[in-house]
Amino acid sequence: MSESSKPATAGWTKSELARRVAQDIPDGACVNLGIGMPELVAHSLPEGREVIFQTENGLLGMGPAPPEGQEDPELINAGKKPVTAIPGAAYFHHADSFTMIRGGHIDICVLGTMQVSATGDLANWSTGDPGAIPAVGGAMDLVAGVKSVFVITQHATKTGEPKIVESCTYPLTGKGVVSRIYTNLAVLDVTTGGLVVTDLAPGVTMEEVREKTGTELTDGRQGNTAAEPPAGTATRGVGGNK
Amino acid sequence: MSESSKPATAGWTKSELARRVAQDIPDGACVNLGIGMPELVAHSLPEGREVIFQTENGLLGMGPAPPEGQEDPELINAGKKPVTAIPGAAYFHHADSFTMIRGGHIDICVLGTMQVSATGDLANWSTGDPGAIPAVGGAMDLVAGVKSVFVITQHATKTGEPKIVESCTYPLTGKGVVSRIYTNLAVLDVTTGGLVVTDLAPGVTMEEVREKTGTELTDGRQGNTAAEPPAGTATRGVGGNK
Amino acid sequence: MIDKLAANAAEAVSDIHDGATVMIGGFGEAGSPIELIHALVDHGARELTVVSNNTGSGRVGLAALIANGQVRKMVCSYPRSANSLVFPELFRAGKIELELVPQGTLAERIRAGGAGIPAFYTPAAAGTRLAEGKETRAFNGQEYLMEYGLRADFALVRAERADRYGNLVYNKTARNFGPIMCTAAETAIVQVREVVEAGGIDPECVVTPGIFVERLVQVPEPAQESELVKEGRSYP
Amino acid sequence: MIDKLAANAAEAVSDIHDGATVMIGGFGEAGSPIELIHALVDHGARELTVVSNNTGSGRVGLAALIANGQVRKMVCSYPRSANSLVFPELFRAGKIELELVPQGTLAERIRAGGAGIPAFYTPAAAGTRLAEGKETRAFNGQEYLMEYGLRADFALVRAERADRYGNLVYNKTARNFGPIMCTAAETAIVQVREVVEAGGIDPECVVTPGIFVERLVQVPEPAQESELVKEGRSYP
Repeated sequence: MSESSKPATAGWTKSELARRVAQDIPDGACVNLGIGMPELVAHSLPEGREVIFQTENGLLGMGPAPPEGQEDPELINAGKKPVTAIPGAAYFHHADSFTMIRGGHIDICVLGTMQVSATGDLANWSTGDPGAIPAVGGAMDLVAGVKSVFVITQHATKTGEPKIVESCTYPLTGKGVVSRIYTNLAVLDVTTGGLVVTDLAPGVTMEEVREKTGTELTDGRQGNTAAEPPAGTATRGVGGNK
Repeated sequence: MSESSKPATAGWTKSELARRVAQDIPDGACVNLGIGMPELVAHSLPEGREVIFQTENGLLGMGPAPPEGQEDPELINAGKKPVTAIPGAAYFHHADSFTMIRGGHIDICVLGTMQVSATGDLANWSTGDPGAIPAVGGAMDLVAGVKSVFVITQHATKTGEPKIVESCTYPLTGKGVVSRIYTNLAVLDVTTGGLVVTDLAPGVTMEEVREKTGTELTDGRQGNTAAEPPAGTATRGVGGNK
Repeated sequence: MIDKLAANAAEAVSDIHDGATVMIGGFGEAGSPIELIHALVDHGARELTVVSNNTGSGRVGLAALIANGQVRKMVCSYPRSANSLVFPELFRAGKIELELVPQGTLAERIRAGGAGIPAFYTPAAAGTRLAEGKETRAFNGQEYLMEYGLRADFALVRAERADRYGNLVYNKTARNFGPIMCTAAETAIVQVREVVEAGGIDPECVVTPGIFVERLVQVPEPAQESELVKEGRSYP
Repeated sequence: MIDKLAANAAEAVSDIHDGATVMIGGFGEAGSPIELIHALVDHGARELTVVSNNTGSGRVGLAALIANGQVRKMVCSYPRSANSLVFPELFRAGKIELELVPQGTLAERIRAGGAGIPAFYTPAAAGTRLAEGKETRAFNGQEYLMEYGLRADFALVRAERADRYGNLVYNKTARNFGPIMCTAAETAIVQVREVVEAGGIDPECVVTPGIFVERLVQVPEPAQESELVKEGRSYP
């Protein structure tokens, strides 16, 4: 009955994954996006949905990258890349920025990760390698303060190791901080009862997800508690925190 | 040898006292003035001296009261009286205001008092009367944070009780916080060795000051440790914290 | 489209529940959101804990809310002033509680509440009667009090101008507690004289970024508390 | 007359002593006071503790100060980035110390230092390796770390515009750590593009009130760090 013989390329592409995350960001939300893959989410919002982006280096109402040649080195995002400001933006200093973050005023942050555990522990800042230069930035403040922490990640590492694990082996960014995990294969909610799969990418089966995950999973897709739905009919039971 | 037979009206008037205080405020200082007699100090600065006044309700660069009819109920001082703003003023919120105060950024505050002790304890917010409505305002923050706290006060109460005492009987505003006391009779420095008289008002003697003071005093006037100088020649050894 | 503008003050305060903690901006009348307070009087929520620097004057605004018996407890720094009649009377009669907080500590507690800081240390009030019952700790040989961050269910604030996102600028010393109260309340309700288009406020000059504001009410010509008091008015 | 304008950057940094703690503004190159840093390289003070979000890039600005062996210890949140070469090399060689602080904690520690708050509690980093050796405390069942306020002998900051009192406005996201660093330093030294008359900055839009600024230096056309790095320049 295993479907693991399906091609490993099944699942969402990076841009599909970004759209899948964006779908769960409600209208009017304030969102902070981490560096890298999370940045794709900004360009993937459904038509007509207004979301406000905060960047911790001091801008609420961050807009897209400027056209080439119009970059301003004093208007950048947390990844130090040039951005723009929308009409209705506001600039502020770092203490005020982390008042927003630590004070619970940001609805959602979307972060990349190295590992995430069954209890929502996040490890995304250091390999723990003694030769590495430790650098944490604002990640620990974000996971401690933002209302919902979404992780966006490949389900497994390039070498096939699970990134979703029973317990993180890398140094933690925060304990029990992740609300939901979006991978190329599935969407998983972090619950007090462990990880619950609420959505599968087209062509992906629960078996495949389970095989590539380092901890137990519950099948929480609508109408399913353990059994597989017919391929392609996975319903999307997750509507964000609207 | 007592000179206590002199008229009780000897000493500085309120406006002379305000000028005496103002004389010790150095050029360029940032100053917060309490409500009441301290407010007179703003109008008593020597010609050519530029002093910046802060009011804790959110204005740095407070100017004098506006002409009648030009009062703005949204431009007031800590005593809730209409004021003006000088060119180069800045408005800010209360947390930033007390960053200035608690953070040691204000050079001098001038406060009235009910009692002040030999060790610089200040009591100026409550009689401790159980029927009184307790109200503290910003006094405790000011005395805790401002670099130098000057007290301006009548030397004794209307009924002749000393206001400068060995130990305060009224509830404290702060412990060991006063730097200098200006009264209608004398200027006194608070030192680790107790109170030191550094200046006398014209026509006032050390004996008179001692009689009206509830704690021991050292005569620290220039060239005098115990003896009286000839009347009118008291030198002013105090130059503020220039 | 994000638009935080409510139809009117009554609608804006309609979900303030009995027993709520409500921060009310203003230093005396400057910055006091008088129309929002009057709407709260009409609304009638009771057993409120009100955090505000003063207790109002005459029988309008905050004093009217207190006079109407809606306030169980005041948290403030200066509950008496020239025209403050209502609070002293109820306080002496034992009908209202008071938590007296030094003004800078009050401001910092509100700011901490908004910034996710549960507690901090301050030198203000150390060694005084207001330190009684509080935890103290020495840093570098000086004594400090531990104070807790303060949060509220609602804040009622008055500002000068807003855009639909809730970005705010204030007017002169009417700014006072408004910006920090917006950060510390679950629901910050702000009355403004003017609402402008998004982009109508210079992003360098925004004092309260819209993220801290949930509802706006436009009151183009707010009443002046001192005028009402002078006229001997009372509310309702 | 109050006038905080210094003749030039060299004069402004001339009393920075060996062993001083120096806060340096900027998030990457945005807001980095490159001319003041280069003046500090020329000045030569050594054994510095530098508080700054990053460690500079290439061999100019903050990276040049580090490369010149003047920095004993860095306090920062993110000491590596695309073009950060100097710090990693010295750090691996054990020639420079690092105190790694989460970015929000760093900001709050600086803000606390400037506001007379000796310590506060934060949830950031609780339960992580960065909590090791730190005091923890539970509030409402959640774990927090106690963090200390951070002060400095000097701050080097870049702003856009100033008046003679030291009132400042900044430019876009170059604001970042500047305002809080000005509050936390005994001597805040600020380079600005433009100096205007007193009253030339709207008092409603002042970001850093002049009370927090000790010295100004006008640098009408500051160098752009990324351009210098692209050109392979090094300082001196």
